[in-house]
This record gives sequence, C-alpha cells and structure tokens, in this order.
Amino acid sequence: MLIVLFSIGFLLATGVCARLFQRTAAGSTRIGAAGAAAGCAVGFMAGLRALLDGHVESLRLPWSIPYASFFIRLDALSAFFLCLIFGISALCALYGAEYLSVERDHETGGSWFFFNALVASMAMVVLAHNAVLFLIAWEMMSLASFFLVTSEDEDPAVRQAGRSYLIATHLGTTFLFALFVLLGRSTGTLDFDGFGAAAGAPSTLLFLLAVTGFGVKAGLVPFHVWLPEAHPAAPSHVSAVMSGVMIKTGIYGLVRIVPYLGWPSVSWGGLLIGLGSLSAVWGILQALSQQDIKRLLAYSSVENIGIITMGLGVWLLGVSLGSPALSLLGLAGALLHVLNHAVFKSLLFLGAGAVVRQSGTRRLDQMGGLLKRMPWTGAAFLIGAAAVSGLPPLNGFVSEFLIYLGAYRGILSLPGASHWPFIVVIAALALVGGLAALCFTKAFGVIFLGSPRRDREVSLHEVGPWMRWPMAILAASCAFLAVAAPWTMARLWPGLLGPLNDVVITALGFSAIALALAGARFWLLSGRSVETAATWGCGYPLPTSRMQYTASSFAQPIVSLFWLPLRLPNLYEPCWRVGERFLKRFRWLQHGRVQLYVLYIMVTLIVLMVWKLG
Amino acid sequence: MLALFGFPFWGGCTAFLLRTDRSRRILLLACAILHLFLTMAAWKVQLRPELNGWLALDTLGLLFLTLISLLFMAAALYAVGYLRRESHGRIKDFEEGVLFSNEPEAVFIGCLLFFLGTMTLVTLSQRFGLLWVAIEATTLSSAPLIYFHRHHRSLEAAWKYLLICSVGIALALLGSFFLVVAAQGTGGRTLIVQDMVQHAAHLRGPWLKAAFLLLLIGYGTKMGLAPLHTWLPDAHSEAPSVVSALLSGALLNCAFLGILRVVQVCVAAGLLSFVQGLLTGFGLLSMGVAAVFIVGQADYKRMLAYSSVEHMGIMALGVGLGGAGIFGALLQAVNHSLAKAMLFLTAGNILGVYKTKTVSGVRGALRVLPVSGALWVAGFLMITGSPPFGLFPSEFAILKAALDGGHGGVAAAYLLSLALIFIGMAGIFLRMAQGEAPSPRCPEPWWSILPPLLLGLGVLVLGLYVPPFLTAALQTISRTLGAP
Amino acid sequence: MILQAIDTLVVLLILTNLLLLGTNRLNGCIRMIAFQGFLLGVLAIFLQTPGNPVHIFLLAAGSMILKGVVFPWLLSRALREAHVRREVDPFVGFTLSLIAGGAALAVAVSLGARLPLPEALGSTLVFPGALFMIFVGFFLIVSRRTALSQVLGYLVLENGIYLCGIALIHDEPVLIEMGVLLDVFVAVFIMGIMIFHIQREFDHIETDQLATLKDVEP
Amino acid sequence: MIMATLHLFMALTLSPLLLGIINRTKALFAGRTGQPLLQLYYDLAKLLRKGAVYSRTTTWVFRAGPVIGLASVLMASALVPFGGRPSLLSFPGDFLVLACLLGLARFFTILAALDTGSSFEGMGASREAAFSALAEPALLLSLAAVALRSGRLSLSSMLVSPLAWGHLAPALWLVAAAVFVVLLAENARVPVDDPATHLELTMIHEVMVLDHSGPDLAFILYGAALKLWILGAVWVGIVAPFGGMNPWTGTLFALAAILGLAVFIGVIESLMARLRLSRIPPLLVGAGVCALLALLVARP
Repeated sequence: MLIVLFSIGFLLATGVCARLFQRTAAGSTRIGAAGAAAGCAVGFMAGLRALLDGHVESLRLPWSIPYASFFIRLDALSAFFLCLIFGISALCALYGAEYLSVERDHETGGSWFFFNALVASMAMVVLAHNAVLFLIAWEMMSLASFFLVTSEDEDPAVRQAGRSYLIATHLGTTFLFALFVLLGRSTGTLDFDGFGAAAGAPSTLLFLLAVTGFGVKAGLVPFHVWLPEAHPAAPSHVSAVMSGVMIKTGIYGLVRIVPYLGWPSVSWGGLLIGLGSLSAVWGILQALSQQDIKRLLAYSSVENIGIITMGLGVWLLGVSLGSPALSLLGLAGALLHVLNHAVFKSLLFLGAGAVVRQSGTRRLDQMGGLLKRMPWTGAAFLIGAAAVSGLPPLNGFVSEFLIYLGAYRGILSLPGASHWPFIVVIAALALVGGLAALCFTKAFGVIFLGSPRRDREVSLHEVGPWMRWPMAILAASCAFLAVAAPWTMARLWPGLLGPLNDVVITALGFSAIALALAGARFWLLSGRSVETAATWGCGYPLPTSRMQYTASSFAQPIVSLFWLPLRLPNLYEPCWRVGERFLKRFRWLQHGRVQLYVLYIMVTLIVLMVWKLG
Repeated sequence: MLALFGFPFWGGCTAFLLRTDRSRRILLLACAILHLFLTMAAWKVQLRPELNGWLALDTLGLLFLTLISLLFMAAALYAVGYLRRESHGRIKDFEEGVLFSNEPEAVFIGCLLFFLGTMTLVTLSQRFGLLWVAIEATTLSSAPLIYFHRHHRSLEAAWKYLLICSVGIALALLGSFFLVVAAQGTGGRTLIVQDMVQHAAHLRGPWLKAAFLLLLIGYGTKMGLAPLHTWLPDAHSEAPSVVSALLSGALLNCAFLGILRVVQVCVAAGLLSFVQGLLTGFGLLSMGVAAVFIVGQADYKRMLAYSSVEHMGIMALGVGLGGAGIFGALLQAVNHSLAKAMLFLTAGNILGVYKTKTVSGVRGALRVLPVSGALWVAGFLMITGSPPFGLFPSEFAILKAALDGGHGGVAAAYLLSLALIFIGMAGIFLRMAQGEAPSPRCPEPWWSILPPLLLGLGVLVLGLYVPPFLTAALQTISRTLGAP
Repeated sequence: MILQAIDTLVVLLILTNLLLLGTNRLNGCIRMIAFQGFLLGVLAIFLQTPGNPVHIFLLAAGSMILKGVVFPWLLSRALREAHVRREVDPFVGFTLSLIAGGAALAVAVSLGARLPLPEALGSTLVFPGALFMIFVGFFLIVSRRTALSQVLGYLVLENGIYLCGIALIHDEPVLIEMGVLLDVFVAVFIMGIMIFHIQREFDHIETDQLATLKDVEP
Repeated sequence: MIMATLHLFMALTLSPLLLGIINRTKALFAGRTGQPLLQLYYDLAKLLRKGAVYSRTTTWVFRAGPVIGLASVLMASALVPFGGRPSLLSFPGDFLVLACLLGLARFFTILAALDTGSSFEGMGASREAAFSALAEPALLLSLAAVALRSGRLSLSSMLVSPLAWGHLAPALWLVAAAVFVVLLAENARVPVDDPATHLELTMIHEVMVLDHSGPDLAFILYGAALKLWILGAVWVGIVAPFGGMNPWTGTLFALAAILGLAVFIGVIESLMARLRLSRIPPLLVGAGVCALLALLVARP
C-alpha cells in the first residue's frame, strides 16, 4: 500500500520535474518518461503482489475538506486495476519517449507532466474509498487527459475534440456528484464503507445515475460521442493509455459502486445488456466505415466497452436471479476482457502510432505494403488485430468465451421469460465477432499488406527500439494472457479453472498443429522450385498499386447493408443548438435601458411584498 | 480597530495632496501592506468593540475583512504596474477608435483607498444604520473608479451603477427604518446586531419580514442577485480590470455580508423558513439568468461578470438551503473572491495585449502569454468548480445540503445551471486560450503575473486543504446563521 | 393642532409630487424639489416633537439646507451646463403620468391602511404619503428620458424614505440621520458631476444614448 | 476414445470424398459423366508434390495463411462428435471454440488474399468477410436452441442424446434450415457462391485463393473439404442424432447421412442458380431469424 502511494507520489514528482526542466525537450522527456516508467514499474509490482496475496489493506487519514477523508483501500479489485494501469502506462511511457522525440520542436515538459498526472490520478481513482477523494482523482484524471488530448491544439479539429471531451466528461461527473451525495445521504460521511446501509433514494435512480456517469467515461453508446473524437486527437501513446486504461475506470466505477446500491433488479442487468449490445454493434459498424486508423481503433474501443458491459449485465442478471455460476461467468468475463482489451488496444494504438508517425498520414487508403518496411510493427499489429477479433489462441477470445458461456448458461438454467437478454448477448457477440474480423482484416490488410499506395511509403523504415519493444512486450502478453488465463482466474475464482482449461488446451493443440504443418510445408517445399512472379492480374496486363482494393471498398458490402444506423447524426449538437437558442430568447432582459432596470427592482419589490406579506 | 478603517481614509486624502505619481503609488502599496498587516493581527488579537458597540469585529466580519485585505493587496500590486503602463495623454479607444483620456491618477488612487476604507467599515459596523452608510459609501467611492477610462461606455456603466445601486440602497434604508420599528420596545440597543439577536424573540414579526424583504432587495441589488443584477455586467466590463477584480471579489461580498447580518437577526427571530425560501429563490434565479447570458457571450469580461452573478446566486442558495449549505456558501465566498479576482486580473493581461474584449478576437493566449494563458485556463477550471480547486468542495457541500434536505428539484436545477454554465464557459475560455498564436510571444511583467498567480495558488490550496482555523471560523459563523 | 399641521404639510408634499409628474419644465421640477426639502424640514419638527430639541433642530436644519438649498443649487447648475430646459417626449406622457400618480396614491392609501402601523406615527396620512412619494420617485426614474429627471426621481424616492424615517423613528441618535443626509448629498453631488460628463460626452443628457452596453443580439 | 479416434480418422480421410460426391451428383443431373469420385485426392497428391510460385508483393502472411487455416480446421475436427459418440475433445462451450477456430481460418485466408495486392482477391475477401459475419449469429443462435433443447453445453452431449424433437418439430426444422444455410454459405456452395464459375468477378471463395500454388493450395483445398465435413457432421448431429445406438451402427448411419447430405447439396446445386450478391445478406439474416424463432419455440 505504501509502495503504491510512493509510486503515485514519485509519478507526480517526476511530472513536475519534467515541467520545470523543460528548457530542452530531450531533458524533460528523459525525466518524465523515466519517472513514469520507474514509478509505474514499482507500482505494478506492488499491485501484482497485492493481487496475488489477496489480503485487503486500507489507510485512513482525516482530511479537512468537507465530507472528505483520505481513505484508500487496496483490495483485489483495486489491485487488478492498478496492475492494469501501471503496466500499460509504463510501456506507453517508454514508447512515448521516442514518439515525442522527433519532429516536434515545442516543449514536451507539459506533456509529460500531464501524462504522469494522468497515471497517478488513475491509480488514485481505483484506490480511493471516499467519495470526495474519488471525485477529485476522477476529475484530475479527466483534466490531465483533456490537456493531453489538446496538446496539438493548433489544429481546429483537435480543439473541437478536446472541447467536446471536456464537456462530456464534466457532465458525466455531474451525475456522479448526485450519485455519491444520494448514496451518502443516510450517513454523515461519504466513505464508501458507509454506503448501502440505507440508500437515500430509489436504487434504480441511483443505478441510472451510475450508468450515466460512469458510462460517459467508459464510452457507452448514447454517451460515447466524445470518444471517437478525443482518442484520435491525442498523441498515440496517450491514446493507448486512454483507450486501453482510462475508459476502464468507468467500468471500475460500475463494478465498485453497483454492489452498494442494494439488490439489483432484473431490469438493471437488462439495461446494461441493452446498452452494451448497442455499443458493441454500433461501435464496430462505425469502426468498419472509418478511413482514419485512429478513429477506427477508437470506435473499436466503444465496441469492446460494449462487450464488457454485456458481461457486467450477465453478472447483474446472475445476481438478481440468484444464479452464482452465471454472475461469476459474467463478472469474470467482463474483468478479463477489461484486461485483455487494455493489452491489445494499447498495442494497436501503439502500432498505429508508429505507422502514423512514419508515414505522416492517418488515412488508411494512403498506406499499404508496410509489412515489408516495418516488420516488427506489422507483426505486433497483426497479433493485436487477431486478438481484438476474438480469435484463438489469443487473449481476446478467452474473455469473450466466458461471456458467451455465461449467456448460454443463462438460457439453459433460467426460465423462458428471462431468456431475452441472453439471446441479445449471443446474437450481438456473434455479429460483432464477425464484423470485428472484417474490420481488422481491413485495417491490417490495407495498411500492411499489398503494395504501397503512395511513393512516400516505399522508403519508410522501422521505428526505433524504444517504440518497438513496448509493442513486442504487449504482443507477447496477448499470447501469454490467453495461456495464463485459467491459472490467474482460478486464483481469484476457483470455479473457472475447468472451462478455461479446456479452452487453453484446444488453443495449445491448435498451435502445435500449426507448427507441425509449417514444418511439413517447409519439408515439402525444400528442394523444390520456389519462384516469385507478379501477382496474377486475372488477365489484366498493367496492374498498378492504385488499383488495389481500398479500405472503403473492402468494407462496402457491410456498410451498404447498415447504411441507416451509420448515417444517424449526432443528436447532442442539435439539442444543444435548440437549448442555446432557447436561452438566447431571454437575452432581451439585458437591453441596456436603465429605466427598465429600475423597473425590475420595483416589480420585484412589489411582487415580493404582495406575495410574502399580503 | 479605528486605525483599520481610518488610515485608508487618511491615505485617500493624502493621495489627493501628493504631487508626484510615484509617491502616490508608494502610498497605495504602503496602505495595502499596512492594512493586510493589521488584518492579520486581528486574527491574533481579540479586538474590543469600539464606539459604544457600533464597531466590532466578529468572526463573520473578520473573514470578509481578510478577503478584502488580501484582494486589495493583490490589486494594489497590480495597479502600480497597470498605472505605469497606462499612458497619460489621449488614448485611442480600441473598440470605436475615439480618443479619450484617463482619470487623473490622484483621483484613481484616492478613490481606491476610500473604497478600501468604506469596505473595511462595512465589515466592522455592527449597527444597521452604519452598515447602510458604509455600503452606500462603497458605491460612491467606487463609481469614479469605474469611470477611469473617460469614454462614453465607461461613463454609461458608471451612471447605471450609481443610479441602480442608489435606488437599491434607498430601499435598504427603508428596510433599516422598518428594522427600527420592528425592534422598538424590545429592550436592548436598537439596530445593534448583537442586541437584536439577543432580544430577537420580541421583535415584531410583520415589520421584521418587511424589513428583511427591503434589505434583501436593497443589498441584493448591490450583491448582484438577479433580477437586480443589471448594473453588474456593465460596470465590471467597463471598469479597469483591477477595479473589476475588487468589485467582484470584495464589494459583492460586502453586500452579501449586509444580507447575512439581517439573516442573523431573522434566524434568531424564528423566521428561518421565510428567509431560506427567499434566498433559495433568488439564488436559483441568479444562476439561471447567469446561464442565459454566459452561454454564447461575446465579451469575456461580461462573461466573468455574469459568472459573479452566478456565484452570488450559489452563495444565496447555500445560505437558503441551511445546514451544511451555509458552510458551503461561506467557503464559496472565500474561494470565489480569490478566483474571480485572479480571473479579472488575468483578463486584464489578455486585454492589454490583444486590445479587445471580444472572445472572437482572442486566440492562442496560451502561446502569446504562456503564464497568463495557463492562469486563464486554470481560472476556468476554478470558477466552474472543478477539483482540485477550492470551489469544488464548496459547491459540493451545497449540493449535499440540497439533497440531504430533500430538495431534489433544487438540486437538479442547481446542477443543470452549473452544467449549462460549464458548457458556455468551456467554449469561451478554450477558444481564447488555444489555437495558433496570432502574434509572437509577449513579455509578461512580474506585476501582472504575480498577483493572479498567488490568488490562484490560494484557491488551489483551499481545494486540497482547508486550514483548521478557517474551518472553525466558518463553523462559528454558520451557527449564527441557523446551521445546527 | 399639530395633527392638522402635519396633515396639511403631507398634503402639500403630495401636491408637489403630482406637479412633478405633470410638468415638463426641469427648472420647475427643481424648484419643486427644493420646496419638498423645505416641507420635510418643517415636518421633521412636528413629527419628532417629543424628542431631544437639539436633535430636532439639527435634523430640520440639515434637511432644509441640504434638500432645500444645496441639491437644487447643484442641479440647476448641472441644468445650466446642459442647456436643457424641458423633458421632451418622456416614455409615459404627462397626462398618463398624472393618472398613474392618482392610482399610486390610491394604492398607497390602501396599503397604509392595511399595515399595522405603530401608534407613535403622527398622523394616518404620513405613511401613505411617504409610500406615495416612493412610488412617484420610482415612476419618475422609470418613465423619464433625461438623466436629470432621473436624479430628480431619485431625490423624490429618497424624500419619501426620509419621510418614513422621521415619522417612524424617534429615539435614534442623530449621527445616523446626519450620515444619511451626508450620503445622499454625496450621491447627488457625484450624480451631478456625472450629468456634467454625460452632457460633455453626448451633447445632451438623454439617457437614450446610455444604452450601448447590452446583451441583446443585434 | 477409440471410436472418437476412428471418427476423427474418418473425417480426415473421407472428407475429400464429399466434394467428389457433390460433383458426381451435379454431373449426373447435367447428363455428364463427370470427374472421378476421388478427383480431389488426385489433385491433392499432385499439388503436394509440386513446387510453388509466389507473388513479389506477398509477405510471410501469405505463406502463413494456408498453414493456419488448415491447422484451425484440423483442430476443429477434433471437437465434432459423429455418429452419436462423443468427440475427442469435449467441454462446455466447445462449439464456441469451433466457431472461433473457423473464424481464425477465415481471418488468415482473407489476409493472405489481401497480401497479394490484387483487387480481385481483395473483392473476394471483402465478400467472404461480410457474409460470414452475417452467418455467425445464425450458427450460434441455432446452437443455442439445440443447447436449450438438450440442456447441455458441449457439442458431444448436445448432438448425442437422442432428441425427442417429436412434437417440437418446428424448432427442429427451423434449426436445420438455419444451419444448412450457414453450411452452404461457409463452404461457398450454391446459392451463395458458385465454385464452378469461371468469372473472377462473381467468385467469392475461389477468387481469394487464386495466387496460391503447390502445397499451399493443397492445404487450402483439403481444409475446405474438412470444413464441409465438420459442418456437415454438426448438421447431421442436429437432424439425426444417432446416440443410444450401437456405436458401429451409429457410425454407419451417420456416414450414410453425411454422404446423403453431399448428394443433397449436389441436387440443390443442380436445381438452383446462384443468387445475386445483394440477395445473399437477406438469406443469411433470414437464417438468423429462423434460429431466433427456433430458440423461442424450443423448450427443454
């Protein structure tokens, strides 16, 4: 516990140092990145130990802010998220050290300050056990990430993205204000311990507040509008942290707070599944139709948050219908997917960042054939793409498997009337799985395969080791986490060992067969003629690289099927316009004539006199 | 204690007599430092009531006196540099291109010091009559400050300020008379706050109610509660930024203090729910009106002025909600003073470089003025109640008071207004701070940075740590205002 | 005897107010205000009879000098500087103003009858009279265009409140009352200066032109 | 265990025969003699002995595609029960692994197609990805209905127990229809795709593998045959579970059923034309709706 606090403090200190010594960009980068990596490494170790030890530590100090106390607690849930935060952030910091070093002449001190503050505040969010402390950490996290998003604010699109992000996250926090105050109404303090004894408001209202407040941060569908704008706008290592880790704090919040709300009603789980499936399908459809690689990844985060939320919905349904097996599968699947998504999404963002940095464009249709020029990045991206599509033998598959299994269990073990949510889960997961494969074959295929679509791409080269190794580690983690899942999950929930074991055995069996086949192929081809030629153009004599299938044509069959949902406009903007116009109607009040201003005073006086005294 | 408000008057008179600008500026600084020193001493030493109990420094007065003193110190530092920069001859007006000249510096500094003296008197006076005189005197001494730039817009602002506040204050006078009637025959010295509170049970209810209404409207005009706030945006936008800072941070609090004094009496007389209903209504209305004008506001100084209306509304709401809300309202008053003064001073820096008050005319402040730009963004976060700044705990406490009291509708309206204002302000502040720099980086002299920086640090500290003495003081005060 | 005198004075005050409502000559208005100040001074003597003689004297003298002499002098100086003689085209015409004045009088009387007044009040007419003056003051500020008229309105408002004060309050130390007078004096003084500036800035003192600061969308 | 191994062996050896049967059936309907039944075996043997030609554009992804594709189908074949006996590997949720393994094969086939940089192969890949994404919900919902009916979650127990579909016939027919459409779509059969077409523009699966040659092509062809066997076994398991019988009889019955299925596919290919591309998504979504309906009417 103290070690974790130390690493948080260390992060903040190095962040401030990086800001102070920003005379040279390289110096502040060195301080900031090294500090972030070291602090995260220490914190990661401490978090991992707490997770494996399994005992709960807490620390409570008085604090003079009203209703606040410095109450932090490190239990398994917190430790799990801590490992995630520190682990991913450390790698992203190392990556960022190289990413920020070239072709950016202006100061990096501020960027590192906010990066380290972001990591520290995320850690604080998952540690906090007092509402005020939680909200402060939560808002610091939002602000730090806002400043990181707008670090390239010369671009109007970045400014717009930053603004909508800031507004969305602040509005979400407003819901959390109400939630926490209502939760703590019956007790004097706002420590989490005191919650739940007797909630001061109808618990469904509280649940809705929680879903809205945390859903905005997580990027659930009706509240996701900021996400596809903000994540692409940020520098890639920051996008990786935001998409991989930060939006998961919304999930953390739900998992942490919902148990305090009392016995969940069936409609809660249904609501989560509804929102989750909507997010998943909508997110992947949008991702499919994107031209911009980082927007594509951002929308894919919406999709994965949807999958996680469906898992949470299965969990809540299991609790409310009294089926422990179901709730276990749902919760474990959701949390495991949180971990897996963090790993492969940050890997994908780092890979995308490497590509964007080398090629100077984010448009898919201008890339192509990069695998030959950037083999490391390409291989890492391919592993990430396979993992995000939920394919064995990688980690994304394992967590989706648990959620699937939960849904099937739900159908089998519960009476017919409560089947609907589970049917939705199965259908949505199946559809999303296929579409994700389509989406990421598109992304990987168009960027890395085929031949370059522009002359510039021909001369590209691989990124340096500081960017390469974090990607390699993450890619290895994708495989490792799949294999290690049964044992790690079984430590927390022994009931999961059985189903996962078989899955992993199958995956390992597949790998063995694949290796054997590769060997067989090698043996078959050895000593025979292996030639190279041009791709067969089906009789067309003069194929050029511009004639390759493009990203948009690749996605066209599905995009044309789902044109209606894809063209739905953003409804918040028009609503705001209407509201603004409504507010402007009252502008005449301040018309500039002093006579009428005095009349206001007189009318107020008379009205109040008559009303209050009459 | 007499020295506390006496020497600013003396200084003000001296300022008119001194020959050189330089000596006047030194006098201004000296008075500010001395005043701050005396105020700090007042925290340590218990001062005896003076003049037959007319003047006394209770905790409430001391709190607001400290704010005034701190702000004046910051403003004086800023003003010295500001006056050096403002040239003397004819100046071209950047909005309409007409020529104008500034007020003589003697008048400006003299009025500043008078202003300080009258505000000090407001915090010290324990008698409603004297309080009235002091508050009216603050209007009179600040009107010339608003008319520093002698062109027609600031004249208009000063005229409106003078007329509307005078009308309001006249009603407050009537209210004071009613208070006397209410207190006649109750024993104890009439119109002394302490005595009225002690004998509150015998006050005549209807007269007290009428008196409260009149005083609320009268001082509320000065405090800027909607719909009585109409002078406020004009005056704040046209005054020099340093004066706006004092008006918003110190003067509005003085009027709030006046209302709180009456609330003390009414609470003691058992009119709690009457008082609370009115304050809640005014509070919500002010927040709503502020939201109307902040969203899409084209002039950033007016936007800050409307934000003052909003915060005055929040304070009124906090007191109106009672309980922990009063604590929140007082903490809000402290934080708002510091934050708003800081914002106005920063706005002054931006205005000095960009020569425009329109939002659309300012771009890339973070690049042109790195420190001021950063302060501007930080100030935005402060004033909208984001953690880790001091307005977060206070606004949170008021929300908790609303929900704990079962006022779900009030809480919803409160949060809605805050959200609208946040959206409106986010557009304005960020649009100004971010973007490409239209001009190369400008130098920022220390006098223009240091005062807002210190004020901002104060707000930051208060957001992370409320010193125990402050907590104790705020609790003492809130007990006199009806908190359990 | 005293009661009748008080009633007479109050009626005179009301009449001056009606005249203020009905006239467009600013000069006449200023004279009316001067007369009001004088009347108030006399009224103070009658209303405060049981009190301390020195106090009464100071009060009466103060109000007569300030309200009856100094203010009118200041205002007529401002008027001379401003080259304005009449209130032209007010927001509410003079006839309508008079009718409104009549209505205000009725309201004031009915309000005065309903409020539980303290016994010490000299006459039943004083309080309605004071209310009426307050209404008229507000009305003048709201309905007139020139800055000078607004100052006049403010003075009438202030006079009404003052009348309330001397009627309602008996055992108060003189300092406050003098403070009040002094304050009003400074207020009018500064307003006078302002009018001077307004005149210089705009060539005439109509507040129509003082309406550039606003938030209405063009 | 022995039976399961035998069944796996049958799958590995007999699956190319299915294609031969289909082709013979089609030839019969067309009044031709047609290819020999064992044509695919000859092809495979010939291809395995050949060298390879690769496009200059391609990378290792192109070479990995066939290997991974075949490996995943091989792994999947160990999961499918046959003739009412459990498969080699069975555990709750194994059908999910089966679906995902097929997805993995598809993923790499598509990437290998894109690696050539040919617009024709890109086009085929795009169609394949889109149609299989639509087919996936139909398959998994159908299996949900079967799981609900049998109360079990592993293929071996779902498809083994003799199901008294009896009075619940609608559910059975709906599921059978849905899975059959999925089977046709996944294996690139008419009416979704026409393996016999010669125009690249209208192809889906065939056009994706145009550039493969030698052992790679052998892997792909063999994988496709095996995939047909796997889905066929699932379909047979749903429609006619032979559990409870003598294992040998059950195996024989099942073998007969799956060969019959091949004949049936051949008949369909002879009688129907290929659908227009724009008509295929409705077909697949319709299958999904059938599966959903089956899930609703099925009772444990």
